[in-house]
Amino acid sequence: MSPAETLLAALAVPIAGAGLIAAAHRVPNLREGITLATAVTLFALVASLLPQVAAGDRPAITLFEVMPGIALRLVVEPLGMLFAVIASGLWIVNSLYSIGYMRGNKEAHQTRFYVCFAGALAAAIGVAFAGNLFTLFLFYEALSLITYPLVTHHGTPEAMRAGRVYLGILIGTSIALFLVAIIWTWQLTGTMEFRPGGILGGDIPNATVGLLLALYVFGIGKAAVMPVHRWLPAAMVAPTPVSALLHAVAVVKAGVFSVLKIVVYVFGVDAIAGLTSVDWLPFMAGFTIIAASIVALRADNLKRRLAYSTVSQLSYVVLAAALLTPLSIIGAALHIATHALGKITLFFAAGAIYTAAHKTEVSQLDGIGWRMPWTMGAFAVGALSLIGVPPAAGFVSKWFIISGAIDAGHMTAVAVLVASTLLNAAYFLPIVYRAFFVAPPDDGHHAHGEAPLAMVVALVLTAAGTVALFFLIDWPLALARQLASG
Amino acid sequence: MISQHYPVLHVVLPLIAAPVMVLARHGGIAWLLATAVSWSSLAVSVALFAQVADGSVVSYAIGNWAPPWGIEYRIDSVNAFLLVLVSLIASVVAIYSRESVAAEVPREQHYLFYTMYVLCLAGLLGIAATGDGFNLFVFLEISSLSSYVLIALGRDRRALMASYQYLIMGTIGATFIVIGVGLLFLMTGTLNLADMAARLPGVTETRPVLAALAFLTVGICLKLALFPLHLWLPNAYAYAPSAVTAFLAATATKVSVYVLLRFYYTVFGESVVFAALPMGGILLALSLAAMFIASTIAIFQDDVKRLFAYSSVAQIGYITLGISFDSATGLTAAIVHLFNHALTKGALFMLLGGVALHLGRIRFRDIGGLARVMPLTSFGVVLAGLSLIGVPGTVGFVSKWYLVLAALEAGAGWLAALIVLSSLLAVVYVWRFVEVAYFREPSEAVSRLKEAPPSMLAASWVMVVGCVYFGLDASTTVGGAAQAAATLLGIGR
Amino acid sequence: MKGYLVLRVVAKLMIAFMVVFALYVQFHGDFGPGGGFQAGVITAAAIVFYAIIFGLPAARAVVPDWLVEAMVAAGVLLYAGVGFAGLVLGGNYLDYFVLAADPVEGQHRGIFWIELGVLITVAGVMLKIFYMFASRDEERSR
Amino acid sequence: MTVAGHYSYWITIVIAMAGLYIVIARGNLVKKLVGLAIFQTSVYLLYIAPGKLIGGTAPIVAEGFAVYSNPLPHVLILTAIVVGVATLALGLALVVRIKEAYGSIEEDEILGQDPAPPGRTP
Repeated sequence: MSPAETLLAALAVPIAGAGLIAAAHRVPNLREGITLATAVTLFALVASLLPQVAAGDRPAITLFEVMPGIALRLVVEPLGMLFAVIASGLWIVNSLYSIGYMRGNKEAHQTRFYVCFAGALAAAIGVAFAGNLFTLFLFYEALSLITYPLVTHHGTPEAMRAGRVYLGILIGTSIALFLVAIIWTWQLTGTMEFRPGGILGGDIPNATVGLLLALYVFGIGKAAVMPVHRWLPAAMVAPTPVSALLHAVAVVKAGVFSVLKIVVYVFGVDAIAGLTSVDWLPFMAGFTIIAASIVALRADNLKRRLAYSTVSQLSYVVLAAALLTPLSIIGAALHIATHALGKITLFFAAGAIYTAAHKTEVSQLDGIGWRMPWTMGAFAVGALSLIGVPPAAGFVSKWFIISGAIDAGHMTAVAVLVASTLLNAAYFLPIVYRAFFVAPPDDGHHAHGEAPLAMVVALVLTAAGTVALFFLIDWPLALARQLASG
Repeated sequence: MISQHYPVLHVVLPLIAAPVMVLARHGGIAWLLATAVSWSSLAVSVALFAQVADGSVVSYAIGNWAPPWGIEYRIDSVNAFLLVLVSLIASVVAIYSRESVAAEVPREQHYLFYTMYVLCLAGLLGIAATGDGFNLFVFLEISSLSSYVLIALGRDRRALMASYQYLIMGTIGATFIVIGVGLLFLMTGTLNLADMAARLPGVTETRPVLAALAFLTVGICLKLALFPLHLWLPNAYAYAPSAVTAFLAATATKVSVYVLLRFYYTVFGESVVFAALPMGGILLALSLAAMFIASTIAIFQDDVKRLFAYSSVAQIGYITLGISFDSATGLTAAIVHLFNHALTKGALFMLLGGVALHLGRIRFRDIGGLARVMPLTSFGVVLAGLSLIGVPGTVGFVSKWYLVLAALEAGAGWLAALIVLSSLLAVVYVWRFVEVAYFREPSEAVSRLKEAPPSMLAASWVMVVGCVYFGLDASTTVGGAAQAAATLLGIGR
Repeated sequence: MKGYLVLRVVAKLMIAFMVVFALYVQFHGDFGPGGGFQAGVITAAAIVFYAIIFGLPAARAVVPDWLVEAMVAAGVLLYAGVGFAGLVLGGNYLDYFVLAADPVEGQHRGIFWIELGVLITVAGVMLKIFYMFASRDEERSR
Repeated sequence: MTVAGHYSYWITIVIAMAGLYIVIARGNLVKKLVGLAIFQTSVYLLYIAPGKLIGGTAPIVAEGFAVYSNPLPHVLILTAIVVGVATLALGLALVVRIKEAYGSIEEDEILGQDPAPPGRTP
């Protein structure tokens, strides 16, 4: 297959997979088999593009023209490549986990779940490989819509309320701000292509650039910069595999990925580096990092704590992008990968605890580590990665971001990063401590062991991946360096 | 050569078919004829559209009396676009109507239904095709009278009152239009619109011409249901038979928009309407009011058909908003939204017709859990609803794109913000349907429902697929609209 | 009102003249004031008159419902047919010039048929309206 | 031209306003239709009056006449009258059906009979 065909196939495979899954709705084993096969095929396709992109190629395909001058176009560039590899790779693990979770908890509407999941992956791949702003927006909206049934999976009034918040914020911000920003860009420049060095450079007034940046950053609600972060905690009503892959990896990363991509390829790092109108963004991101960490600290519900941790970690990427130095851009790109691995491990662990012990609150986890050693061991690894302790991958990205902040002479950013590291430790380590060093309460409700095997295998895999990525950091680093050098 | 008669053929065919149906007195034959006539009109319209796509004009003299004296049919890229739209919708609705009408209209009235249907079609096509001011009024009344009858055929007795109110309002509107045309006739001595445009510049500043403009604006806005002249529309759409609602919602108001464009740009010229007079500002204010107030009212409706009827009023606001910019992009936005909204609303009302088949009225409290028993219908409504919101990949997005672009070009960023904000209201009312249809347990009555018959479902889905297809490949529609906008502005200058 | 002798006799006399007068108005339309509209209404008036004097059932026996409906359609069809004939004979729609070798003769011929179509339709429509309104009252009182 | 010289227009305006007033002010459905018909009649006058030439004769070619009135408005208004008649007939037919369905032709009483009154926005 030529690279362009591979590109098209990467988009088509999950869509076709969704169709097959729907067709196989009567035979659960076949259905789950198809899910796994689709995930593996997708990963193989995406990975096959990696060598060419690493070598500097940019496979591209223009599907068709939507409106005069505006085409549906897919281009693979380093950042998209990185995102696509992470998303598709983790989908395999997540599918394994889903099978254990959905069966273990006897969830209803499983076919709908797998179909929407495959659709969400197709949309995520579309976001990753979007060749222009229009394509990006198209798949971005598709991702919001296709994940709605997953968020409201349980169909309870609570889930519907959460679904309203989820969709209201994501669709609301994207149409009211993101779309306006895109059309404004189109009107100013007459193009929507992503170009190294940006398309807005030159004669655009300072204030306009600042306003546009604000429209983009808050319009991309998936990046969860405060105050448009409320959808993410709301989305936690979904089954845990959804929270794990979508609301720790695919959806939220699509958000920060879009922000990073737009900063690099639409604004141009060098073009806006000196402008006063973009100075506010590091502070906004810094505020989100600290504020979300504090909320996480106070949250007793485990998934809620993880969600606010995600909000905080996402703003690392936004902060890094806003620092506008090559090192911080590298850090931003790497953080998309490292946080994904770390956070999915944590969610897997949370889901495993729920499935095996039906516990959702942090305060219930006393002594659980001895009953679920694999799960809590993986949890500890994930937590360490997020705090930034080597040899977990989170250390590398944090290193680059802090280096970038020092490089930019932005002392506030450095302070924020240090403070946030302490806060990370403050809200993750007590969980690990409780699990292993506090004696379990003697209420007789703890006669349980590990979660189903498929789930344990999955979470051990991602925990191992978190450590492995630390040692294999070269390939994402190579991609990130390409991005930073334009 | 028959092709030289195309400009009149698409009007004549339904006009001839109507009396044949009455003579045949048979519902089945009438349906066959109506379908055949709609499809032939579509073929003729598409041929015309291709003929004038380059901006040329086809003129046809009725009775071989040369234009300023005789009645001229004048096809340019503006009305060719409209002819395709109207005949396309008519063709799809014709297929749809067989089962729908069989269920909703007494059997002995079927042939009369189809007679009125083709008369309405002939009237709408005639309005679009004619280049004569008075002939336009006559066709307007042909389409209006037949649509009053069609609406009154609804099952609910409220349909009668809705039809009566539409009759009163519509007749006042049409009379206003004929007064406007009369005043122009008195001042220029001609009824041919192109000739009128050539003679008007000498007398533009006179009071009768300004009065004519005022009468025409109010009259046409009554017919196109611009807020606050929309009061007839919600009931008419809500209580008419489903096929009629789909057809009228997709075509009738759109043709009225065309009449407004024709008078504003071809007859008066933009320099009179927009430069010398504050029509742009007035249209802008009314459009914004329509977008926000009608959408807000829509949110609180219990009857789903009424909800989408109010949404129509709001969407018409988008069209007139595009006109009010008086720019090439604004006009392109207006004309392309004409087409896109017709597809969307046609799809919605046709799908709802499938639900109404068994339920009669469609109220939110009666359709909980609808998606379980009618998954295809519900999913179609969701897709069309997304188009109303303006999600990318649907036609609504294309419209919104050009509308916002036009606002930004005009340097009105606040307007761009208002446009996108108003589409968020659409999210609210579309999601009311989603939550009710997908998340409630089906009641006893709902679980007895079945999907609509295949012919209705297929016709509805043709429109739904159109919503997505023309959202992804908008070059045809946008190209046609841009050419139409250029034609309108070219004549005006 | 069949009981009123004077009315009955006068009606019988007048109805014939009314129809003849309608025909005069119809065919004189080519040269002076008149034409299908007026003639159609007068024709219908004659029958309405008959119905008022002798009752609706009697009028329906003379001009049955199906005939009225057929008239409505047939007139329009005739009109459209003339238009179409022009098209078939090589002219435009409603082109009378081509209906005969001599254009003036063609105009005469064209307008003759057109007006005949108008007469039939107008008479039909007027009667239809009358029948509908009149019979509805009958149905309700039943 | 003086104000008085425009008398045909004044009459037109008076008729139009009278008709429109009846349509708006009356609740009786039949009276509304009567108002509508009066309103439409004003249009006939608007078209016909300017077509008349003082001293001109009916537009029929005849010996001894040189000045004719404009025939076009007459033709147009013939059509408009037909349209008006059709509208009136349809309107009255609807009123008959409404009377059968509701037992009244007073607008208020009819709207009061249905739970959600049509024509009124909440």
